[in-house]
Amino acid sequence: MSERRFTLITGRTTKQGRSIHLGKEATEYLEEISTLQMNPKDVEALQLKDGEQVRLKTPYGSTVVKFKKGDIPQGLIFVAYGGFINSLVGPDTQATGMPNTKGIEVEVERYG
Amino acid sequence: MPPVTLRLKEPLTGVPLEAESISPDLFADRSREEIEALPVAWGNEAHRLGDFFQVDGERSEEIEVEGPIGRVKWVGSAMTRGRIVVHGDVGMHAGSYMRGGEILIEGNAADFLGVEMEGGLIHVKGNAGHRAGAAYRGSKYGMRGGIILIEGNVAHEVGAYMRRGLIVITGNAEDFLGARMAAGTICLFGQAGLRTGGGMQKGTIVCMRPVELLPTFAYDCTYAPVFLRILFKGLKHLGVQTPPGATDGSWRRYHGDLADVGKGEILIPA
Amino acid sequence: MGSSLKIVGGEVYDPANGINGAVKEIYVQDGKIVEACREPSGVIDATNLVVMPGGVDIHTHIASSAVNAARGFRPEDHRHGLIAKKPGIRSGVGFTVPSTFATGYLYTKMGYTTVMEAANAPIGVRHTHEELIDTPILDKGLYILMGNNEFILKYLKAGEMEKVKRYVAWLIRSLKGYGIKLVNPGGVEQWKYGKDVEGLDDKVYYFDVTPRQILKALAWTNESLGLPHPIHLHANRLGIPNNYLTTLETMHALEGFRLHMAHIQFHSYGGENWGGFCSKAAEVAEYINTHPHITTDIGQVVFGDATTITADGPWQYRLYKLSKNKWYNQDVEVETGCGIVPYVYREKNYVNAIQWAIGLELFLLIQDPWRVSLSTDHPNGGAFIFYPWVIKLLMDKEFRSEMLKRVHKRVLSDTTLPNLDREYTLSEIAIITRAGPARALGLTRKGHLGVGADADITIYLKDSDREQMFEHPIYVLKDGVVVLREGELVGSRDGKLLFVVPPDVGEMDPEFKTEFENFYTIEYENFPIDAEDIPNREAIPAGASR
Amino acid sequence: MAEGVAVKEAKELTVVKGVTCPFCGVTCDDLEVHVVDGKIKDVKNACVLGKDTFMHHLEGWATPRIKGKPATIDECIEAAAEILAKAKYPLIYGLDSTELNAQRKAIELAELIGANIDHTSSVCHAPSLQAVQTVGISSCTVGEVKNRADLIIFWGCNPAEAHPRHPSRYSVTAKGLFTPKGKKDRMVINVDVRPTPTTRMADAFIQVKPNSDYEVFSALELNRFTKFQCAPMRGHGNVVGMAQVLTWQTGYPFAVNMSRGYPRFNPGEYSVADLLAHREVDAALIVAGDAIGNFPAKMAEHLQSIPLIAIDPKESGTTKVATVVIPTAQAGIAAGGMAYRMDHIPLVMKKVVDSPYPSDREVLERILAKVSSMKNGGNGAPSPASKGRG
Repeated sequence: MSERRFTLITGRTTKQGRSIHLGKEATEYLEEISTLQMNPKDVEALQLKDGEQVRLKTPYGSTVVKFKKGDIPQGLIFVAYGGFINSLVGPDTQATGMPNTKGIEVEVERYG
Repeated sequence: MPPVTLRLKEPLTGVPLEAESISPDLFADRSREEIEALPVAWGNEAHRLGDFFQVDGERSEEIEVEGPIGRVKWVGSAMTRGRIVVHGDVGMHAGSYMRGGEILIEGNAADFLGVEMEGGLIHVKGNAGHRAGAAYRGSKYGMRGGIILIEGNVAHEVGAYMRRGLIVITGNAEDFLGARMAAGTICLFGQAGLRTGGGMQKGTIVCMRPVELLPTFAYDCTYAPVFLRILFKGLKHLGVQTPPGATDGSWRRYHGDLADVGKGEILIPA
Repeated sequence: MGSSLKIVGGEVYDPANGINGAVKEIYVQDGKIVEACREPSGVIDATNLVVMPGGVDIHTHIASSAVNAARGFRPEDHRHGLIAKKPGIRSGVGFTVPSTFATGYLYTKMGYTTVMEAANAPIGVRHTHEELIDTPILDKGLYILMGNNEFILKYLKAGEMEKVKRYVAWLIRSLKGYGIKLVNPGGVEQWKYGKDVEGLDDKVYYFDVTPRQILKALAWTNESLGLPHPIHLHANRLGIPNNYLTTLETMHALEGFRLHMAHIQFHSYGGENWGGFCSKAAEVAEYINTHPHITTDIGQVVFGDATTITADGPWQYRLYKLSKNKWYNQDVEVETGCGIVPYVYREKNYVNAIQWAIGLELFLLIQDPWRVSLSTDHPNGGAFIFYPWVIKLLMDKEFRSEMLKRVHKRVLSDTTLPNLDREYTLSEIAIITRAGPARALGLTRKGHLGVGADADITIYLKDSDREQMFEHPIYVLKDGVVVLREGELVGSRDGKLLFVVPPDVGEMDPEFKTEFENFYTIEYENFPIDAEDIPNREAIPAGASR
Repeated sequence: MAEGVAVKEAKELTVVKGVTCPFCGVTCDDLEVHVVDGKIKDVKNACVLGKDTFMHHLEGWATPRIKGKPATIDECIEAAAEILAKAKYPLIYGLDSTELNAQRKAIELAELIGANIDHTSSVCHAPSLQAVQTVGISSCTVGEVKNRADLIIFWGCNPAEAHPRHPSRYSVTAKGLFTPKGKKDRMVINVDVRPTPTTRMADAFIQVKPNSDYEVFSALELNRFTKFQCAPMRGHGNVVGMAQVLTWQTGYPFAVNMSRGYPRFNPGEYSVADLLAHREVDAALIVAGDAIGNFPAKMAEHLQSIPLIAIDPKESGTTKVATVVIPTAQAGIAAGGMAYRMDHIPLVMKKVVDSPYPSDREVLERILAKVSSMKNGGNGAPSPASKGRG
C-alpha cells in the first residue's frame, strides 16, 4: 500500500522553539518544521526508506516533508508548528476564530 | 402596497457593508429619498443606503432585494414586522434579534443567521452557516422564539443555547447541533455531525437519520410521540415535505446530556 | 496652570463645612478651592442650580485582575452602554463591568470624581495600577486584600504581632495601596481546600488561627500604623441566611477599634435557611447606631443585571450552585482568591426583593448619615450607574411605596421598610455620597468645598425627580477644570492615584526574602511597584499611630 | 584568550538580575543576563528556549524597507500611516511578543482608524476563551500549584518542550508551602494523543484518541469529588498581556472590531482567520508576530494581496512579503515594559541592551500621531440592534 490516511497532530518542540531564534530562514529551524514523525509500523506499511520524502494531502492543499520514526501511536503523524503544514489547513474556523490545526485527516504517500 | 426593491449598483467584493437599516420597520413610513438616506456602514465609513442600492418604491413593509448580497450584513436584524425577500445569498447576521415578520432567502445565508431571534419566520432555500439560531458568545440563551426553516445544509453549532422556537433543517448538519440547548425544538431531516446535543439541558432534537450519540445520552424507550405528528402537520403548512414514513413510524428516545441537566431529548427513528 | 474661576449664584451643599443650601460663591484657583481670586478667568453661573463637592465612592470594583476577568468572561454584558470615540474621548463598553475608559466617563457623568477600588490581591496590584491609569478623570485609591494572607496567618500563629505590622506596612508601601481590606477572613484560605469557616472561632487549616484573631490583629495593625481609613471589612458569612449573628459578633469583637463594614446589606440576613430568609436590618442598624467607631457602606441591591465579583471564593461557589450561572474562580497564591458569577436580581423573587428592602432599611434606620456611604458594592448589588435611582428611593417615600407594590409581597411582612417614613434631605445625600465617605477615608481634600479642598465640584439642576437630578449633572469640574458641561463630556484628563505612605516601622527581616521566594513564584525584588510607574499620583501621609 | 582581554571583559561586565524572560507564558523572572560592551554574553537560570531568545536576539534581524527597497524608519512610518489612514476595514494583528505599552498603542491606533484588532490568542486559544465565556473556569495562579497541588494532570500539553521550566518552578519538582518534598508530594498524570517528553515526567500516561477530549471531559466531572483547578498553558510571549489590556480597554479579550467607533466582539467574524478567509480586510498591520508564516495558506494568500505593514525585530514569512517593514527593538531584551504570565500575573520586563531601532511602542506612537493628523476613525453610527437594558 502506498497511500494511507493519517491524523495529523501539530505542536511545539524544543528544537523548533530554540531554532526559531536563529531566524525563520535558518537551516535548523526549517529542518525541524519540515520533518514528520511516524510510528515505525506505519513506516513499514508505507514501505518508506530513510532519506525518502512523503507527500501530505488534504482537500485544501499538499506539502512534501521528510519523515522519521517516532514514538507515536499508529495512525497518527506529528509535525512541529511552522509553515510547512499551512497548506494543509482549511480556512474554516467553525465561527470560533481558530482554524482547525489539530487532528486533521491527511493522506500520506511516498514522494519521488 | 407594492414592495420596495433594492438592487446593488455594483457588486461588493471586499469590505463588507453593514446594513441593519434594511428593515421593514424603517421602510414602512419612509419615502424613496428617505430610504436612500438611511445609514449604512462600509467598513469604517458612514454612507447612505442609496450609495450602494438602487431603490425603487417607498413606504412599504415589504422589501425585495435583488441579490446576491453575500457581503451585506445585518439585513432584517431586529425587525418586528413585514417581509424581506432576498433573491440570492445574504451576508452574516441576517434576521438576528428579529422579533416578528418574515425573511425569505432564496440563496444561502452566511453565519449567525437569526441569532438570538425572538419571533418571526426565517426561510432559507439554500444552506446556512455556523450558529444559525444560536447565541452570540457569552449569552446564556440563543434563539428565544420564532421559526427558522433551512432547506439546505447547515454548519456548526446551529440552534446552540436555544431557549424556545423551532429550527427545521431538511439537509444535513455539521457538529454540535443544538449544543447546550435550554429548550425548543430542532428537526433535522438529513445527517447529523458529531456531538449533537452536547451539553443539552432541555429541549428536543429530532434526527430523521441514525446519529452517533455522545456517551452521556441514555436510551429511554421506543414510542410514537403525538407531538411529532402535530409538528409534521405544522411543517406541511410551511410547505415542508416530511420524508416518507416519518409521520407514522416509532422513535427511539434518548435523554441527556447527563454531563449537564440531562433533561433534553433526542429522537431517532426506530 | 494659573487657571481660575468662580461659581456664582448656586445653592451650595457642603455639609463638612456646615453649609446647607446657602447661596454662596465658590472660587477655584489652580485646581484648589480658594478664599477668593481677583479677576477669575471664568465664571459659571449656577443660579437656581445645586452645587456639591464631587462624589466619592468608598467601595466599588472597577479595576483589578478579578474585574478584568469578569469583563472578559461576560461579552454579553457589553452590548449595553456603548461609548463611541470622539476627539479626546476613548471608546468603551458598559455595563455591569464597563471597560476602563467607560468607567471613568460614567462615574464623571454621574458627578463622581473619586473612587476606591475595593479588592486587590497584592500580586495583582501592578495590574490594577495599569487599569487605573486607563481609567480617566477620576482620582482613585485601592485597598489591598490581607485577611487570608499566608504570611500574616503564619506570623499570627507564631504570635509575632510586630512582624504583622512590618509586613502590612511593607505591603502598602511596596504596592502603593490605600488601605487594608479583609474578605471573609480565614474563609478564603479554607476555600483552597474547598471549605469555608463557619464562624469567628473556627480554626483555619494548618495555621490554627481564627477569623477573630485575624480581625483583631489587622484592626490593631491598622491603628498602630495610623492609616487614614479603618480596616475595610467584608465580614464572614456573606450572603447566607442568619449571617446577622456573625455580623453582630464581628462588630462586637472589634469594639475599641475603628471599623468600616463593607456592603452591610449582604450581612444583615435572618432566617434559618433560604425558605425563612428575612431581614435583620433593624438589629444591625441598632448596633451601629450605638457604636460610633463603625462606618459602613450599604451594598444596595438594584434590580436587573449584576456581576458578582469577590475574593470570597466559597460564597461564589454557593452562588454558582444556587443560580446555575457561569462561574469563574481564581485562587491566588499566598494571598487570597476570587470568584465571579453573573446574577440577575428580580423584583418578584422574594430573596432578591428582601435584599433590596434590607439595604433601604439600613439606609433609613442608621441615624447618623456621616457613618453611611452609598454603594451598590458595584457590580455585586448592581451597576454604579443606578446610584441616582437609589437616591430617589431614599429621598422620596412615595416612590418607595410604588416600588413596594411591585416587588415580592414578602417584603411587606418580612422587613420594616413599609413602616419607615424617613426621607433623606439634599444635605444628607451630600453626606452619604461625598462628605461622609471622604471623612471615613481620611481624605481631607475631598468631599467638601472649603478652602484648600481639591476643586472637584458637581453642579446639578434642581429637579423634584431626584433620579433625574442626580443622573444628569449640568457641570462637573475635576481639579478645577470643566470636564462635563450641559450633561456632555467636554474633555478628558488623567486622574490621580491616591496612596498612603505608612510610617517607617522597620525593615523586613533578612529571612523574609527567602521565605517570599519559597512561597511565591516571583522574585522578591520584582514585587514592589516603582512609584515612577504611576504617572499621576498623590501620597497621603498616614496619621499618628493610635 | 589573551590575559588583557579577559581583564577588560571582567571590568565591563554588567550582570542584570531578576530579568523577566519574554519567550513563553511561564514568564520566569529570575534570569541573570551578563552584558559586556552592550552585548549579551551569557544568560543564567533560563531554559534553553529562554537562553536562545537572548543569545540570538540579533540574528535574523529585519531591515527597514518599502516595497522591497531599503528606506529610512521615518519613511517607513510615513508610508505605514498613509496605508492605514486610507483603509476602510484594516486589520491589526500579532502583538504577542511585545510589551504592554506597545499593545496599548496598537489598540488606540485600531480605535483611531476603525480597525479590527486581534492577536495570537485568537488562533491558539479561541475555543478555550469562548468556553470560559460560556461556562466559566475554576483556576488558580501557578503559585497555588507549587504550594498546594498534590495531583497534576497535563492534558494535551507538552510543558517539557513548550514550557520547560513550568515543571521545576511550578508544577512537578517545585517545592512549596504544603509540598515541601516537591515531586514526592505529587502525583503527575499526562493525558495526550501521543507520548511526549512530558510523559517521562509523569507517574502515569493516559492515551486518548485524537479529537475525543470532549467525550472524555464529558464523562469526567472532576469537581464532584475534590477541588480541581484548570489552567490553560498559554504559549507565546506576552499574549496574555494583550488579552488583558484589550479586555480592560474594550471589554473583550480578542477579535475586536472598531469600525463603528466603539468595540464589538464576534469570533468567527472579527477574528483574524475569518477576516482573512472571507477576504474582508483591505490593509493589515502585523506587529511582533508572524502571520504569513503561521496561517493556513488561504488566509496568507489574502494578506499578500493587500497593503501589508510588518513591525518586527526579525525577518519572517510576513516581512518577506510586506509592503512596509519596520524593524524594532525586541521587547524584553532591547526595550522595557510589562508582560503577563499565563496566570494573568503581570511582571516588569527589563531592557538589558540597547538597539539601533526604536521600540514597538515608539513606532506605533509615531504612526498614531501621523494617522491622527490624516483622519479620524469610526463613523459613530449606532450599533446594529444594540438593545437597551435587558
